[in-house]
Amino acid sequence: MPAGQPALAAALPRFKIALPVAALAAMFGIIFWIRPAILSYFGIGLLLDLAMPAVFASMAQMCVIAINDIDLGIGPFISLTSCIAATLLVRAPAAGLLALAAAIGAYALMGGLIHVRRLPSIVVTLGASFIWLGCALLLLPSPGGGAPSLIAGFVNLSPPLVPLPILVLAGAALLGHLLLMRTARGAVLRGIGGNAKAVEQAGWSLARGRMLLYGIAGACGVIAGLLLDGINTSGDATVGAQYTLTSIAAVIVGGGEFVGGDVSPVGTVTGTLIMLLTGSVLSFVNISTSWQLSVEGGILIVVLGLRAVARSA
Amino acid sequence: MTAAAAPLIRLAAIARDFGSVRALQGVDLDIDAGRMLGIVGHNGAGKSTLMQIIAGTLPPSSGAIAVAGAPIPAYGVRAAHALGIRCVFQELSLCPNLTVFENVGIMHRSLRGAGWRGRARHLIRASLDAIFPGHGIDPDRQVSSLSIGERQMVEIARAFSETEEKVRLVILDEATASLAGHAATQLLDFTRAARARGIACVFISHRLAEILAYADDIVVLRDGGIVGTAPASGLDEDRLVAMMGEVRAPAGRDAGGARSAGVPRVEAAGQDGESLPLRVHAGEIVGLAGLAGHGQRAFLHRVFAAARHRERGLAVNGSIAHVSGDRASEGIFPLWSVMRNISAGALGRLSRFGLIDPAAERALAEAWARSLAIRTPTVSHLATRLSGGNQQKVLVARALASGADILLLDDPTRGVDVGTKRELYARMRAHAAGGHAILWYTTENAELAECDRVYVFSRGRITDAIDRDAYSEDRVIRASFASAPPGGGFARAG
Amino acid sequence: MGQRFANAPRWIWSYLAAAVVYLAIVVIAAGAGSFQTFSIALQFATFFVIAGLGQMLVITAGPGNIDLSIPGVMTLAGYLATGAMHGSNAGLLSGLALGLLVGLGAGLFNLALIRLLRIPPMVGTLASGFIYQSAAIAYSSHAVTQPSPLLAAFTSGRVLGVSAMTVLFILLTAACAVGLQRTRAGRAVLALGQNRRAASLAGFRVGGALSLVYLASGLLAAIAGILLAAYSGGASLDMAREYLLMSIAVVVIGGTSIAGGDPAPPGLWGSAMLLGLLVTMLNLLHMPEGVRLIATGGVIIGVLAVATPQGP
Amino acid sequence: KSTAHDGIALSNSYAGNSWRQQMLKMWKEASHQAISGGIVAKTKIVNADNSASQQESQIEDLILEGWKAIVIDAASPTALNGVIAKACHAGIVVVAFDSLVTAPCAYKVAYNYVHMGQIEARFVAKSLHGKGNVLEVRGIAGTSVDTDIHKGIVETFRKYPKMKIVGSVHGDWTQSIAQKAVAGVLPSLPHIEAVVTQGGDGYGTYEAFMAAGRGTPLIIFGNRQVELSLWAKLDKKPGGYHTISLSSAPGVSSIALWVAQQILAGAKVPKVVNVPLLQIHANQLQSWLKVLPQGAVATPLYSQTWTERLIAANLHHTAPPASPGPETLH
Ligand SMILES: Nc1ncnc2c1ncn2[C@@H]1O[C@H](COP(=O)(O)OP(=O)(O)OP(=O)(O)O)[C@@H](O)[C@H]1O
Ligand SMILES: Nc1ncnc2c1ncn2[C@@H]1O[C@H](COP(=O)(O)OP(=O)(O)OP(=O)(O)O)[C@@H](O)[C@H]1O
Ligand SMILES: [Mg+2]
Ligand SMILES: [Mg+2]
Repeated sequence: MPAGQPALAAALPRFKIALPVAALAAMFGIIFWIRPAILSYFGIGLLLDLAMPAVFASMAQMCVIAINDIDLGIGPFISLTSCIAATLLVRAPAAGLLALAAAIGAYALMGGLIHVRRLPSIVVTLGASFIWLGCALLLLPSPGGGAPSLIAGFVNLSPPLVPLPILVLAGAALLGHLLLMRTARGAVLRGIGGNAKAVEQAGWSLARGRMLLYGIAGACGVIAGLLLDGINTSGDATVGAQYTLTSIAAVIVGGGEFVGGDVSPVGTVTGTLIMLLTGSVLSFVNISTSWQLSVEGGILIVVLGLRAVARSA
Repeated sequence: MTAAAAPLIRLAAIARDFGSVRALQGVDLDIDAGRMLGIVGHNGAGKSTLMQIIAGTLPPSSGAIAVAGAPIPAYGVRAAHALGIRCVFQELSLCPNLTVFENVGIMHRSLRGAGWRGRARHLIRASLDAIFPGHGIDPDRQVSSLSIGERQMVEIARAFSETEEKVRLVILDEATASLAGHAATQLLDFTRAARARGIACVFISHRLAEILAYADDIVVLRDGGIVGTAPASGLDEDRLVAMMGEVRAPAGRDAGGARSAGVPRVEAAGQDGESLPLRVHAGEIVGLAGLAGHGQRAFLHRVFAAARHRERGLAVNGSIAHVSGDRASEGIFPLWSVMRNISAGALGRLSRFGLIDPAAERALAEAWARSLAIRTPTVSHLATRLSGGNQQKVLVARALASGADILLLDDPTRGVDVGTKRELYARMRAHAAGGHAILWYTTENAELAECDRVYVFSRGRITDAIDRDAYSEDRVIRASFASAPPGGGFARAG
Repeated sequence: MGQRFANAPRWIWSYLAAAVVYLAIVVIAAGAGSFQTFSIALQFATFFVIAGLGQMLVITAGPGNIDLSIPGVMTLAGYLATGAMHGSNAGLLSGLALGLLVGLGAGLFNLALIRLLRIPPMVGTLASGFIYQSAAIAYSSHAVTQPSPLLAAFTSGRVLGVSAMTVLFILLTAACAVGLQRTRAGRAVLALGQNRRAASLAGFRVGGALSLVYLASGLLAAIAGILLAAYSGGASLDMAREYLLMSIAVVVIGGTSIAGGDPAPPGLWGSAMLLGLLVTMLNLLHMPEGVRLIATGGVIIGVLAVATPQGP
Repeated sequence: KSTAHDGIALSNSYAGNSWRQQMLKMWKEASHQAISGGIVAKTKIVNADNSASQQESQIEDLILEGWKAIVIDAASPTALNGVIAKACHAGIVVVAFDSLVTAPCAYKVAYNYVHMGQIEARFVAKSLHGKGNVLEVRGIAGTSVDTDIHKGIVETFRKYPKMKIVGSVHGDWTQSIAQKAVAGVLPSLPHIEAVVTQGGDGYGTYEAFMAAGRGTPLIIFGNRQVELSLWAKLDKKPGGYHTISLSSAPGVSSIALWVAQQILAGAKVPKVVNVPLLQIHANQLQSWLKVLPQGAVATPLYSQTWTERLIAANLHHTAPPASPGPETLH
C-alpha cells in the first residue's frame, strides 16, 4: 500500500462515489430532457419500478463482496424466492414463510460452509446456483402462479407526492447505509473484508460474521424475489437470471472493490440505477437495442478505467 | 504495589510450535504492574510469538498463564481484553477500509448503540492528544489514507484508550519502528506517565538505545528461549549486544583473489552529502546493513527491476537471481516439488526443442540438493513439507542453479539454524570466488563479517561504506542511526 | 512421485463419478446402445472441453482470474465464421480466419482491460463479453449463417465410432497438459498462479504468462464457437448461453484449483462427460429438468468439498 | 377512425434464432407497407435478451414513449402481466402473438397448437397404418406452445392403440439442441418409425439419426429452409419421401401489426384471433424453395385486407381465408 500522496489517496473514496453519481445524474438529465413527460408521478414510477428488486439483488451481492467473496448464485436464488412467493406463499402462507426462512437459513449455512471448509465462494455459489434453479423449476415447472395480495398491494401502492420506487430506493439506500456504515457492528463486518486478522485479533468470530453477511444477503434476495413476484403478479423460474452479473457490475460501478471490504450501499443503489437506466436512455434516443449490451459494457469499462487512472495518478 | 505482591502476569514454561519449527521453548516470564519490560532478541527469536500468546491471539502449545496470581484456564482474546491487556502488534492490525474511529469501535465492544461514533471519535482523539500532542490526525480519516507512521500512532493510541475496561498492560511490539523520531520520544515519555498510573508495558525494539533509556527491566530472547534478564540500569549497549548475539570470529577467508576490477556488476550513483555510491564487482560479496525497513529491501528490488528495465542512477550488468528470506510470500511455490522449485530459474538450460528434459531437470535438482545437503527424502517431495531451513536452501539452490551473474540475497537466513547458516556462508563464498557478484541484505549483524564490503542504510540512504578490514559491529550500529553519510554532517539519532 | 500421487485423486474424482453414472445408464437402458451413448456423450463433451480448456488456463493464472467473456466470444466467432462461409467450402478458410481473428482480438482486448486499465478480470471480461455478444446481436440481423459442409462434416464425422473432432481435441488437451508442465511458458503460468511475487522474483515473465492465458482463452472460445455453430448448422444468439457457468463448472469439477497454479487438463474430459451423462441418465429416468439441475449443483459442491485439501 | 398519426411498437423477447429473425423481417415489411401507405405514422422494434425482466423494462420504456399500441412476442406467459396491465391502464392497445401472455386485457393472435399436434399425429398414424414406434421431439419445457402441441399429439395417438411414443426429448425448437437431445437417447431406444416434431428441429433430428447409423424415419418437418431442402433431397431418392411441413409462420408478426392497427382504427376485433397454421405439402415444396434464401424460414407476408378477412372469420366463426403462398414475397 503506497503510503505517499495521502491527499490523493484520501480523495479516492470520494471520487469513487462521485463518478457514478455524476454518471447517473447525466442519465437522468438526458432522459428528462428528451422526454420531459416522464418527470411526473406516473412516469417516474414506471421508469423505476423494476429498480426495486434489482436494488435488493445488488445489496445481496454487496454483502457478499464486502467479505471478499463473490456470489454467482444470487440471480437463480431470487428466481426461487419469487417462485416460492408465487406458489407456496399464495396457497399456504405459513408454509411459504417457512420456505423463505429456510432459504435465508440455507444462505447463511452456505456462508458457514465456505468459512469452515475454506472453500472458494465462487465455486460454492456457482454450484448453489444450479440447486436454486432446480428447486425453482420443481416448484414451478412452467411460469405461472400468483402474487400474495399483500405483496401485490404493496407494489401497487401510490403514496402521496413521491412515487413508490423512489421511496423504496431511498429507503434501501438509507437503511443499508445506516446499518452497514453507521452501526458499530456494521463497521466490524466491513472490517472483516479489510483485514480479517485484525478483526479476529479484536476478539470477533469470523465464522459468525460471514454467516451473518450471507444471511443478510439471503434476506435481500428474498425481498428482491417478493418484489419481483409482486410486480409480475406471477413467478417464473428464470426471471432473476440476469441479476447475477448485473448485481456484480452494479456493486463495482457504484464504487465497490472486489477485495478490501470497500463497498457502499449508496454507491450500490447508484450503480444499480446506472445499469438499469442504460436501456431506457438508449430506447429514448432511439438507438437499436442490439447495442444495449455494448453500452452497458462500455459504461463498466469507462467507470472502472477512470477509477484506475485516478488511483495511479 | 510492592515487590512481594503477585506479578500482573506470570508465564510458566510457555512453548509454541509451528509445525516443525519450535518458536518458543519453555519461557518463564513475569510482568509487573507499573514497570516497563524491554525485550530484545534477534529476528525470529520468538518475541512476537510470545506477545501474541500474552495477547490471547495465539494459544501456546504448552505452558500456563496466570494473571494477578490467578491462573486463567480458557485464555483467549476476549479474556485478555477483559483483563485489560492490550497489544500493538508488529504487523499493523487496523482495517484500512475503515475510518480511524471505526477501528476504535472494533476494539471496544462497549462502543455501540446510539452515539457510538461520537464516543469513539472522542476516545481516540483524547488518547492521541495525550500521547502525541500535535499529531494532526482526524479521527474521520480512512486508515488507508494515513501514512505508515500515522497508522502506527493510531494503533498505539487505540491500545491506550480506555472505556469502562481499565488498561493494565500495553504491549508495544516494535511500535516505534515506523514512528518518526519525535513521535517515538512522545510515546516513550507517555509510557512513563502511564507506568506511574500503574499500567505495565512490554516494549520490543531493535533500537537498543530506546530500550536502555526507557525500560525498567530487560529480557533477552534467543532462539525461543530467555538467555538473560537484567535491570536496565545495569546494562549498556555493548553488553546488551553481547547478550543478544553469538559474537563469532569472522571465519577465515582469503581476501581478494577472485575479486576483479573492471566494469562493476552493479553500480548505484550516490547523492552528494545524502547518500554514498554503491558498487559491486564480480567476485565480491557486498553486504547491506542497517535497521530493518530502512530501504535495503527496496534497493534490492530496484536492482532486480533494473536488470530488465532501465532505472535512473542504477546500472546492472549481467543476469540476476533473487533469494528471499520471506519464503512463504516471495519464495517457495507451495504446490511444487523440491525439484521444480530448484529448477525454476534454470529452465532455459534444461529445455531441448522447447521441452524441458525431465531427466536433466531431475539430475540438476539432485545435484544441487546433494551439494547443499538439502534434507529431503527425494527431490519429488513437496517443498513446503521441508523444514524452514531446508526450504531456504531450496531457494538458494534455485538461484545458484540459474547460473546468474548477480545474486541478490534478501535476508536469506531468516529462521535458519546456525549449522545451516554456516553452510550457506561457505556456499556464498565459493559462489563469489567462482566469479559471481553477491549483494546481501541481512538483519543479523554477525553475517556482515562474511562480506567484502558493507553499506549501511538509514532512512533509505547509504550512510556508510565499510571495507572488510575496517569492519566493526559498533560502526554499523552507529551508521544505522545516522541521517547522512559522515561527510554530510554525521548525527547520531536517539 | 509422491506429489504426483497426491495430486492424482483431484481429477480422478470426475472420472469415477462419470463412470458410476455411465454404469447406471447401462443398467437403466438394459445395455441397449451403451457404446453409442458413450461416444455421443464424448462428442458433446468436446465443446465443453474446448471452452473449458481456455477457462482452465485463465483460472490457473491465479486468484481473481476468470474469463466471463467466453460465451460472447463463442457467439461472435460462431456468427462471423459461419456467416462468412455462406454454406460453401470456398468460404471455409476465410470463415475460419475471421472466427479465429475474433478470438485473438477478444483476447487482446481483455488483456488491455486487465493490464493497461487494471480492471479486475472478472468485471473486465464481463464488460467485454457484453460487447462481443452485442456485436453478434447487431451482426445477426443481416447475416445468414451456414457452415461450410466440410467443417460441418468434420464436427459430426466419426473414426471408429469416435468423432474426429474429439480425437483432435483429446490430442490438444494432452499437448496443453504437456505444455503446462514441460515448457518454460507453461511453468511460468503455473508459477504465476501459485504466487505472483515469487514467480516474478524467480525470473519468470509474469506479464507474458498472463497474456498467454488470456489469448489462449480467447482463441479456444472462438474455436468452440465456430465448431458449435458448424455442428448446429449455423449460429444462434444464445448458443453459448450455458457456457458462462458451465465453462467454470467443467474446470472446477475436473479438479483444477480455483485458487490457481494447479490445472487438471485430463479432468476436463471427466467432468464434461460426467455432466453430459448425468443429463442422459436423468432423461432416461424421465426426471424433470429441476432434478437434473439440482444434481449438477450437488455434484459441483460435492466434488469441491471432497477434493479441496484442508489446511491445518 | 384514422390511425395515420399513431405509432405501433413491437416488443420482442428474443431475436437469436432464424424464426425470430424472419419474424422481424416480416414486421419490417408490413411496417413499410403501413407507413408508405399512410396507414400508421411510425413503428419500432425493441428486442430483449430472452429475459422477462428486460422485456418488462423495455415495455415500460415504450409506455413512457407514448406508443399507441404495443405488440408483444413474450419471454414469459405470465411475467409480463404486471406491465401489460399498466399499459392497458394507460390506454395502450396490447397485442400478443406467437409466444403469448395470459394478461386478460391483451389481444391475442394465436395459433391453435393443439390442432397442430392433432394434424401431425393423424398424418403419422395414417402413414404408418396405425402401428409403429414414435419419437416425440418437444419444444421448450414449460411453454404453453409445447404443452398444447404435446396435448394434441397424445390425445390423437390415444385413438390408435398400436401407435407408441417410445421416447420424448426437448429440442427447444433449435436444430443443435434437438440433435444433441435426440442423439443422447437414440442408442437406448428401439427402432423408430416416425418422429413428431414442433418445427425447427427436423433437420437436427435427421442428423442425429444419420449419426447413429439408423434408417431415416418419417419426420414431420417445420418450415426452416434446411428442413425443406432436406425434404426435397430425400424426395429425390427412389421411392420419394412422404411427409408434411407444419409450422407457425413468422409472418404472423404482420398479422399482429394489422390487428393492432384495426383495433386502433376502432374495428371490432375479438380478444383472440386464431390464425391457421402454415402447411406445406409436397406439391408446394418447389415453389417455396425457389423463394427461400439459405437459412431463411418459410412464411407468407400477410396483408391488411387478408387480416381483415381473418378477423371477420374469427368474429363469425367461419373458415379462415386461405393462407397466402410464397408469391406474396419478393
Ligand atoms: N504463523 C507462523 N507460522 C509458522 N511459523 C511462524 C509463525 N509465526 C512465527 N513463526 C516462526 O516462529 C519463529 C519466531 O517468530 P517471531 O515472529 O516470534 O520472531 P520475532 O522475535 O518477533 O522476530 P522479529 O524481530 O523479526 O519480529 C520464527 O522462526 C518464525 O518463522
Ligand atoms: N496474475 C494476475 N492476476 C490478475 N491481474 C494481473 C495478474 N498479473 C498481472 N495483472 C494485472 O496486470 C497489471 C500489469 O502487470 P505487470 O506490469 O505487473 O506485469 P509485468 O510486471 O509487466 O510482467 P513482466 O514480468 O513481464 O514484466 C497488474 O498491475 C495487474 O493489474
Ligand atoms: Mg516480531
Ligand atoms: Mg512490467
